[in-house]
Amino acid sequence: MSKFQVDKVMREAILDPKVASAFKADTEKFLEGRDLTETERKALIDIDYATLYRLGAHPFLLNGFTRLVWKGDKAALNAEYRKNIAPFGYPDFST
Amino acid sequence: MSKFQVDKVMREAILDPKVASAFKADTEKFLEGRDLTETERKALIDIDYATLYRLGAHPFLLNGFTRLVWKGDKAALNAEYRKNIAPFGYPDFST
Amino acid sequence: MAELVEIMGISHSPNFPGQIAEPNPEPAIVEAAHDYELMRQRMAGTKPDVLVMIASDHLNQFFMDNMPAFLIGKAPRAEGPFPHEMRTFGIAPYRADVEVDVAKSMLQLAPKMGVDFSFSDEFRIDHAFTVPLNFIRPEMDLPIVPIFTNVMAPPVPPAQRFFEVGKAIRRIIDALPSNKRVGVLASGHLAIEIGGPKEGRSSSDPEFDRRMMNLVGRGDVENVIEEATWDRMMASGNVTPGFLNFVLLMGLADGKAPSVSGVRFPRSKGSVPYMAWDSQPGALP
Amino acid sequence: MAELVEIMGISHSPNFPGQIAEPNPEPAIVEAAHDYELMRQRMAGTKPDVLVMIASDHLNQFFMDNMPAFLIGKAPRAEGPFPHEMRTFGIAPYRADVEVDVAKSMLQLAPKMGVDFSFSDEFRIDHAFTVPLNFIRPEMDLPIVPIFTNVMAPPVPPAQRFFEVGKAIRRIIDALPSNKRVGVLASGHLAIEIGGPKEGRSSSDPEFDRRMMNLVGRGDVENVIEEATWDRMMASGNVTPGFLNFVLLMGLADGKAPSVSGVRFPRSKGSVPYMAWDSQPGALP
Ligand SMILES: [Fe+3]
Ligand SMILES: [Fe+3]
Repeated sequence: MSKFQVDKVMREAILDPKVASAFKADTEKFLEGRDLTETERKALIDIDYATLYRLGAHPFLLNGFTRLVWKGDKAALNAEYRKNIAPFGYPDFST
Repeated sequence: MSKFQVDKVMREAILDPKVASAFKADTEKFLEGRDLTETERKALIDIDYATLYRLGAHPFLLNGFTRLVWKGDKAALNAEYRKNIAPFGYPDFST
Repeated sequence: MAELVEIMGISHSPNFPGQIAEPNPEPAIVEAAHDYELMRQRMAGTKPDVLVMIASDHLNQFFMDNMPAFLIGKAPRAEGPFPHEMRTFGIAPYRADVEVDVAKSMLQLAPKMGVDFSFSDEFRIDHAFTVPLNFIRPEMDLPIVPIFTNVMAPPVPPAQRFFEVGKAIRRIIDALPSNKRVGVLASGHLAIEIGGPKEGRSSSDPEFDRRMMNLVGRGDVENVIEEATWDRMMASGNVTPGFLNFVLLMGLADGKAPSVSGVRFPRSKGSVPYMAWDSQPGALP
Repeated sequence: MAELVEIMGISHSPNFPGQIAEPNPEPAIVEAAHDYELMRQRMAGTKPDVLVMIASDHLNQFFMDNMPAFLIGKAPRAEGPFPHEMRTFGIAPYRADVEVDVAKSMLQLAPKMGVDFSFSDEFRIDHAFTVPLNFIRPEMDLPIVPIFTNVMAPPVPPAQRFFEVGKAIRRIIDALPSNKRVGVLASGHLAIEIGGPKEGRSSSDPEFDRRMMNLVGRGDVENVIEEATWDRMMASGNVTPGFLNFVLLMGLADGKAPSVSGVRFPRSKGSVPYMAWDSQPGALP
């Protein structure tokens, strides 16, 4: 359970464009040494927001973070985001 | 009144040897951009611990910081420290 | 002894300034903007010397490595919002002096009143402060005392505690050694969801909004505390606990009903509430 | 319901381990080391499942940009002390699991008991935790719940508030949903001065030390609270407020006198106190 570590990565990227760039440029390297589970690490690398949501990432951070680091079409993301997380309801996001 | 800023400089140096080295290598440069009064800045540059004490620097931090960055003879410092701050009694060190 | 001259609560929606600035705002936005202009006049009319501002940080300033439940800021200046908030929402900056002496006195008095504030000598204020301040005091000429509450990082204190802390802040203001005129401005919101499945363009739970504003309007503390549980607020929208800052105001007003309150329901984005307790001499509870 | 099996307070002097390790320690040091060995046996004898550890941070972890009055740590592991402390004092590291479930439960229960804890998911513990833990639980096999108090950065909560928070922690432990055996260990000190004109090799105010340990030993809460003011403690030595963690213990013990307490006065460095409240079933207050 390393929800705190996932939230921390997302927040760092939101607060600092340089961090966001470093995250986008080489996510695996960016995440080195962080105390994440393999599922969390993979979800961050894939920007698999639905999995991060399911694991209890803070939804407020996840929302901003996903839009910030998304590499695909942002209009498509906006259209699909809600649909893709809806199956997971409201996971506990307390750390 | 920037006691907080003085305390912050001292604490950064105590916690991180690299910061202490940077402080010692070029104090004026290290202090650039920090919101200090001229008296505080000069006292930090001169490691004028008696003045810092008088101004209400946190005595616990001042104690460790002075010994850390002192360039002169440390035995002499230990002998004189108490004597040099004694005239100022107990300044309020709340920030 | 200080004099409490005004208690006011409004929304801190970072979308609202942009909604107002649109070429043809929808009627509910026009009405809400009018409400807020009346609130500005109301606060100005009480001629406060200092504004105690109660709002939340949105994981910008404070994080779960050291998350305060309640914190008093006492650096000499307060500035905000954060750069990424200006980029995202296009909202205006705000800058105010902090009334450091009052902040320090509040911090000194708090333990006697049973509240454990954290304190900060170095902070920024995010949109929860800057948006309401830009509405209520666009002149930026009034010193503030910022009080940060945790409504974002669970475990968030329950409504009962927000109410009690509000009551304690009231007693702290009453006991201040200065004879300043103190206004209180809190920001929060009603039902709202961000990054969850219910996120949409209007309130995520208009029924919650109507119910709570009805209870607030009647000064019905008991039912607000019973109903505004974490689970109920989450069911209404995952950022809804911002409502708790208004519960704190009910404590500050000692459970009395506000003299004015209301809420607008734009189709675009969440609902826009306001509430204020009478500032006539002797009329405050 | 959890069972409180032990309440204990000892010094966290980072000099004490080195003083004991000297080839020919002075008699008071030998006696104090013996006291602490008895304290270790005593704690072990109560067979706690978890240790609630109350201690202070020395501006290492928490600073005046976000200074908590009282904070619960809930990261999965606690490690310390800080590298510069190991360099300065040659003290040993400590590592313990954090009993996260208990930490979270305490945090959930606290607002009902009237305490506003900050919380942390990422922290180190400094010598105020590691030194006592290395004495009392050298095996490092007992999970802890670290509670940090502010005794370093004024305004520090007054003795009255430390007492009340201790009482609240007692009620929180009693209300824990687990049936664990809970030990409490607090660290602090008596009169001591660092970086001030009175700094010397022994206690900066032996009279204060004797008086306070006498009051603690009698369970005389009223006089402790009346006498252990900020000004009186500052006059005794500028780091003396570390004493307040023992006042918190008096609250935890509900004002009862400890079953054992005492203090040694080495010529080298500050005095070394200990105190413990009976752990026999039914004997705790
Ligand atoms: Fe908000
Ligand atoms: Fe200490």
